[in-house]
Amino acid sequence: MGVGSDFPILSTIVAVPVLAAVVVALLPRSRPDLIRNVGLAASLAVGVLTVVLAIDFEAGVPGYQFVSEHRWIEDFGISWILGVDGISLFLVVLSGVLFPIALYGPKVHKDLKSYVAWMLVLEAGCIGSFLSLDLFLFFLFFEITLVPMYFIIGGWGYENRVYASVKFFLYTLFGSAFMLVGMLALVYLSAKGRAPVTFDIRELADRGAVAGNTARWIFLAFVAAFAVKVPLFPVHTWLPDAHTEAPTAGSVILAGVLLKLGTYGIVRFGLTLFPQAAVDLAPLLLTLAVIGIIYGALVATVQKDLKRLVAYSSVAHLGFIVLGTFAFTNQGLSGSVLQMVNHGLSTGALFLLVGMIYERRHTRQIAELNGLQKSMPLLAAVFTVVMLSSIGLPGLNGFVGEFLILIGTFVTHRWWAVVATVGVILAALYLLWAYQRVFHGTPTGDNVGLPDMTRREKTVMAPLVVLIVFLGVYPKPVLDRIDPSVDRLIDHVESRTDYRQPPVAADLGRNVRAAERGIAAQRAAREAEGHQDAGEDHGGAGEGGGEGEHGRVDE
Amino acid sequence: MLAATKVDVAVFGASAVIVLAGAIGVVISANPVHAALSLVMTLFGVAVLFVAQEAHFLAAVQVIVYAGAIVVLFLFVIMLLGVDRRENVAREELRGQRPIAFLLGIATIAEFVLLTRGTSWVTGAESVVGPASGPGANVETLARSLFTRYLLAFEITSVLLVIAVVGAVVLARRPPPERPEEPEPLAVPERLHTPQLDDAAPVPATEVPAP
Amino acid sequence: MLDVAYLIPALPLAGFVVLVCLGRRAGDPGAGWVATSAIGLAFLSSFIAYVQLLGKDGEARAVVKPIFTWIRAGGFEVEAGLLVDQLSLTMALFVTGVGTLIHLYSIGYMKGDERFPRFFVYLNLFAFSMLVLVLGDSFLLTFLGWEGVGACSYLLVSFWFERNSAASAGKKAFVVNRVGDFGFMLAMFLVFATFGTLDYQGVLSRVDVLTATTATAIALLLFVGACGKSAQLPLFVWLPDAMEGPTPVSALIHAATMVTAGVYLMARVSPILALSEEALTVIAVVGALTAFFAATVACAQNDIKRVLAYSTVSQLGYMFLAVGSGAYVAAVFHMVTHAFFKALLFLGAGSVIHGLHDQQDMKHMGALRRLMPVTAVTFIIGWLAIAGVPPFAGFWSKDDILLAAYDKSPLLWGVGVVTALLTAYYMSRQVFLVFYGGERWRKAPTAGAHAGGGGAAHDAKHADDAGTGGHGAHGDAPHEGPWVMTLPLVVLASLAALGGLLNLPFGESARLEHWLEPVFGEALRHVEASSAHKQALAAAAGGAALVGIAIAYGIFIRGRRTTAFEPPVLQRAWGIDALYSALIEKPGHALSTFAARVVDARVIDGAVNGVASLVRAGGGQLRKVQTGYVRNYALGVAFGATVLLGLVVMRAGA
Amino acid sequence: MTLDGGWYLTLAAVLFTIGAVGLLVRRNVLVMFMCVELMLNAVNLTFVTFARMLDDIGGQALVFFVLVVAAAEVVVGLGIIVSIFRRRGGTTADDLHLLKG
Repeated sequence: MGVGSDFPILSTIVAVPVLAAVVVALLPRSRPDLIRNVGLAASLAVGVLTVVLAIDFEAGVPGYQFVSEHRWIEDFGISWILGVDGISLFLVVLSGVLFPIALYGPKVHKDLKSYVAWMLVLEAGCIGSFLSLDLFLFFLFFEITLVPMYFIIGGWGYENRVYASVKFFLYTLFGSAFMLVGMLALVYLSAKGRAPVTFDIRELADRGAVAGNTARWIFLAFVAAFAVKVPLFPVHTWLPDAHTEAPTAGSVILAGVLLKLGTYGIVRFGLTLFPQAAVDLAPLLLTLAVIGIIYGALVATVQKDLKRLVAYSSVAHLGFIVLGTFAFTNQGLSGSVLQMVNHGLSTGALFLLVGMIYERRHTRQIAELNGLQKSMPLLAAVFTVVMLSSIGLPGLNGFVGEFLILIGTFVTHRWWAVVATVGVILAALYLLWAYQRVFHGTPTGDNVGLPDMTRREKTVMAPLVVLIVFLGVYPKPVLDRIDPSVDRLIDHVESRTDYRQPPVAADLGRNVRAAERGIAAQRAAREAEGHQDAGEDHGGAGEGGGEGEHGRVDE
Repeated sequence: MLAATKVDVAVFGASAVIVLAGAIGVVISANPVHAALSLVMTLFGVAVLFVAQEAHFLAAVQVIVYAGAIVVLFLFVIMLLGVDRRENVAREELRGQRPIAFLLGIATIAEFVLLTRGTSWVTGAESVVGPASGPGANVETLARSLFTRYLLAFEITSVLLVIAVVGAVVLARRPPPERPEEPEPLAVPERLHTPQLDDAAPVPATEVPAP
Repeated sequence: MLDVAYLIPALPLAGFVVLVCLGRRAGDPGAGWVATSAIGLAFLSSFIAYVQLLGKDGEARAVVKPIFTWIRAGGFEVEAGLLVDQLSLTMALFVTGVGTLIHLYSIGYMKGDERFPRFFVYLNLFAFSMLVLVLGDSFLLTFLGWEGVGACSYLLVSFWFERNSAASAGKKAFVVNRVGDFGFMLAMFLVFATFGTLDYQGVLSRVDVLTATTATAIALLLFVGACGKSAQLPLFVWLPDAMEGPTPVSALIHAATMVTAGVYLMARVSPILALSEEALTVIAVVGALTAFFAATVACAQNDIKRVLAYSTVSQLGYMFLAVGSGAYVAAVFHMVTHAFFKALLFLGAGSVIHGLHDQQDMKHMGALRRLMPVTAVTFIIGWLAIAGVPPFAGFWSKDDILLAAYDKSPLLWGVGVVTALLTAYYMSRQVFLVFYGGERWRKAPTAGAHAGGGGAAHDAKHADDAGTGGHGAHGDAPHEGPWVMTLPLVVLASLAALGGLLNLPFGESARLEHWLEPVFGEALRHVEASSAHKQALAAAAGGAALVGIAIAYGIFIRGRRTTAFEPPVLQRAWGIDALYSALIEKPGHALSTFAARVVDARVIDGAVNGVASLVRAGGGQLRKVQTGYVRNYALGVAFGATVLLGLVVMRAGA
Repeated sequence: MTLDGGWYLTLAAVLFTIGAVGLLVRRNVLVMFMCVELMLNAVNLTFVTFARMLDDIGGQALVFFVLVVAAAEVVVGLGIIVSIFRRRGGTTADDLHLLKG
């Protein structure tokens, strides 16, 4: 639609921020407006490109699309392979949307040039991670994201920023070390004997060279890296510190995009490369996820710092995403992918709002705030919408993902879902309580007569609120693009393991509904055909999981 | 070597004694001048052993370059710096250094002896470059190898020597008298000023190349 | 056909959108009129739909109007659509009808409030959510409305957020409702896992595949949800507190519509309930207990709105008693009549509060019948209706329920009758204290100085009133409100008086029953009893009401007393709030604090920092190796070389 | 008595070890330097011996390069020593321990 089929859109999306970062680095420090505009223009361009990508994306196709493949280090089988499917598509769009907002929204109090440059590098790293289909390339991007984030927290953060940034860096690096080992082990074992060395995950998944305990250990090594990033209980304690100390934009990106690298990594690499191990170890991860949901919510309840509270709420929300991932049902996994986007939107928005409060009051302590709704009705209203989305109110985006996750988990892992549902109650508790303490009551002291949202702040929040409502009311276009890829992934897992998705989660419901809807006549005609199709689909996926990439290839 | 004459054995024995005596002299003489002279002794001994093994050219070079140039350089430096004073050899400040060094030395010798006695030495293909013996003098053989197969390496060593000379000149040059530091232009700190650079030592003016 | 059904929820939504876009520009009373006309037109649409539906046969009156596909993932698919049938349309009719009246009333009541437009934004959003709740064609869509009304309830209860009590009440309402939603969500999961769909039609037409256990589980989980929304034991605690909201909100949300959603849900899933006698019994018992329990508490309350709140809880208990007895029509009937008279009572109470400048304590009222004649007359009609005095509406609906309860178990019937007596007593007490007796309000302390329940309640609003001059003519004497406030009272009073006509228990007069019967089908139980038997039971119920009134008359009119049977334990609602606080809130808080301060800070971070300290200490030791003496390093190199050589020797030797 | 390569190699080994020990026990940088020369010579001797044993001129060619490198090394090394001496007024290795951790 928007671009020619041979235009290397994915490479462009990754390259634009990098080039812009270089340009920004070359600009004179004395031209802050120019620097800001260049940064903003670049990130907006990326945003537009990602939206074009989402529009051009063919909804019914399960495999990777827009694949861009170039040889790089041939001896080690490392290539520059970018591609997008339903699982990564919306994370890319999310990054494309959040980065301009984070760049434009919060004010930067010093050294704009380095800040903008780092943010652009970060954007390239994040999007590159989501797009990489080469394990090595992914690892490269995955690690690259650390550096700018480290500098952004350490350079532009609050009082305790150095501690927080080092903690963030070390935790994540610690996890990545395991992944590096696991990655090399996987590639080595996959290349043993017969095949050429490759880091191409499509090929690696196809070979399925590791099994049994080996697969379990390598899987755990991967999960270690991603679990820190997610973060899963009990390796989550870097998150509250990093969030609290990071500047507003840093928190937005950290919560909105960076954490998704962990959950995305689990889906893309954990499930695809080690289906059997993932199925075997699902109870462990489900348990950790549920603990995270309850624990994060409980701890959030007693936080005194507003940002910390939101950070702990992220722990709980990310627990839901992991829960859905390891439910191994279409609903759970689709919900997880959707929830990654939702969480990015609502938590990103929450951090922006907290940042706005901080800019006015220079404190994040809940005890020092009260009655803000009196003087800032609009901000309070936006906060309410975002908060309700975070709580999971139907009609707003948070609900759809959460509900799909829970219903998908319930079908296969009943009791985990039951306990996780308790988290839904707790989410209401801590957020509403915080809202009451901050916004309700009669304002006193410095809380009297604060200015409401400025034009710039409205501009920043508007797209987020629109998306929050839109995704809650009409998530279908998004789910339609996610669904085939998720189906394919589940088929892949089923073809490699004894695990079978319960029929109710697969398509029993669809048949039932069709019959109920009174289109039995049409149905009858298509019945035989449809069944055959379904059979063929399964067979096809079983034979060659790697053959699904019938998307457009640009070379 | 297949038929070692008594003369050969005698030459080897004598040279070995000279070599080892010189070496020990280097190690134990408190005065650096004595050490240098002992070094000369060793070098001569080694040169004799070269001759004994038909490496005539190398023996000559050994005497000319090593004994003639390098040791003289050592002596120059010793004289130049006036460090001909004796070192207190009896005292050792680092605890355990000396006994461990000796133990290691003995262990190493033992290992070498075990190696030389216990195993067969010759491995690999013979005459990779060309025979050391055969028609023509040793000088000619060596020259042929150096100027054909090792030509590039040979040229590079010449470059290396030039660089070494330049380096030695730069290093040993007496620093010029301290000039009053010129105030740096204002634009420079603005361009270069980052916290990391602030901590770095100021760049010494002496190292700016002269040309 | 029936496309008008789309308009029913669409109109309040449009009103909401328009008001949001207009913001403050909508103004006072402009915003009120926009909102009122939106919901009024929705009522009109419902009525047209009703007429259209009447044109069909009984069985063909259930129509699904699809809108769009909301969620689709794998085998899970939810089509957002409207299910228009007799039950949902009944609900829609009275929700929009009563809603219109209360919207109208609010224009007068909220006049001069600084956030007047916002109030109507919330009201229209609420109306939309409520209509989605009743018209939704699947569990999930009902849940959407269910949570939507919960959120609106939160927003409206804490509307006067400057008061901490209001803010807390709003939060409490939402959180307690969430506990109920927990059950609702689990029920949906179970339904999906069993049926593979959440459509009402897809599920309810195939209930025969359910095992008894699953049916019980689904029924009870849904009932947990209903308990939260409809304030039944043990989740009723939020409703009395929710009286912190503006009175029209109490009337609309916490009396007439939202709180009946639980009953609606139970009625909707009647085919599932029919499969589980255990679940029905649980529901009936919980309903009866709640009815009795709340009635006792209502006897001891002094706040005019809290009496009505506990009364609402009690009446909702009746409805669940009916549901548990399989008398869904009776439940719906009572729901409708209750909506009439309870909305009326709340609006009347609001009128009193308004007239007395935000005085809510009944001990400081009295003899208002002369000063506020319209309010007094309508309130008295409401009183007679709720007390169950024939021929007012409440008598007929309550009689239906008691009859069904008797059929289920005479014990439940006994509880019901005692509750009827208590109901008559506490309502009479209220009427006598407010409208009869001495003019105690003359000596009453100003509202702000009053320390009781919601006494300090309307300070903010009162100040606003005075400030904007909205009621500049406030004299000392209580006064009647403007016509927008009295008109709804009159309309509701007539409905409360005549509502019984909807379903008179005389053969062909049972219109509601005939109308609703196809929805419930076999789930509906018919009481087989002789007419003499029925009359005896009805007489007993009516007698109980009269006895209750008589007792109250004796105490408050004859005895001229203002205090009667009011032990502190009843004033504090049997101490259940305190119990929850001790059992859940405090341990929960302690646990959270423990997790934050100990587990996170000490255990996890402690472990992490411990590793760091260990590394640092190790490094501290290792750095001693770096002596700086080059000869030491050389020794190390030599040592390494010797070891390597040793390895070579060992290899060679081997 | 035969005089096979082993004797030469042993002698070279002993020479090397003496040089190494000297390097470890002496403090005077100049003398340490001389010990390095001893070690180099030991290696040279080994090369020449192998060249003869294997009848390969390559060994001798390598010695030639070693000689050149040694010369360069001595030149630079002595230059460094001179400049150190200028700065610190002594050539004792133990005085230089800025690398202490």
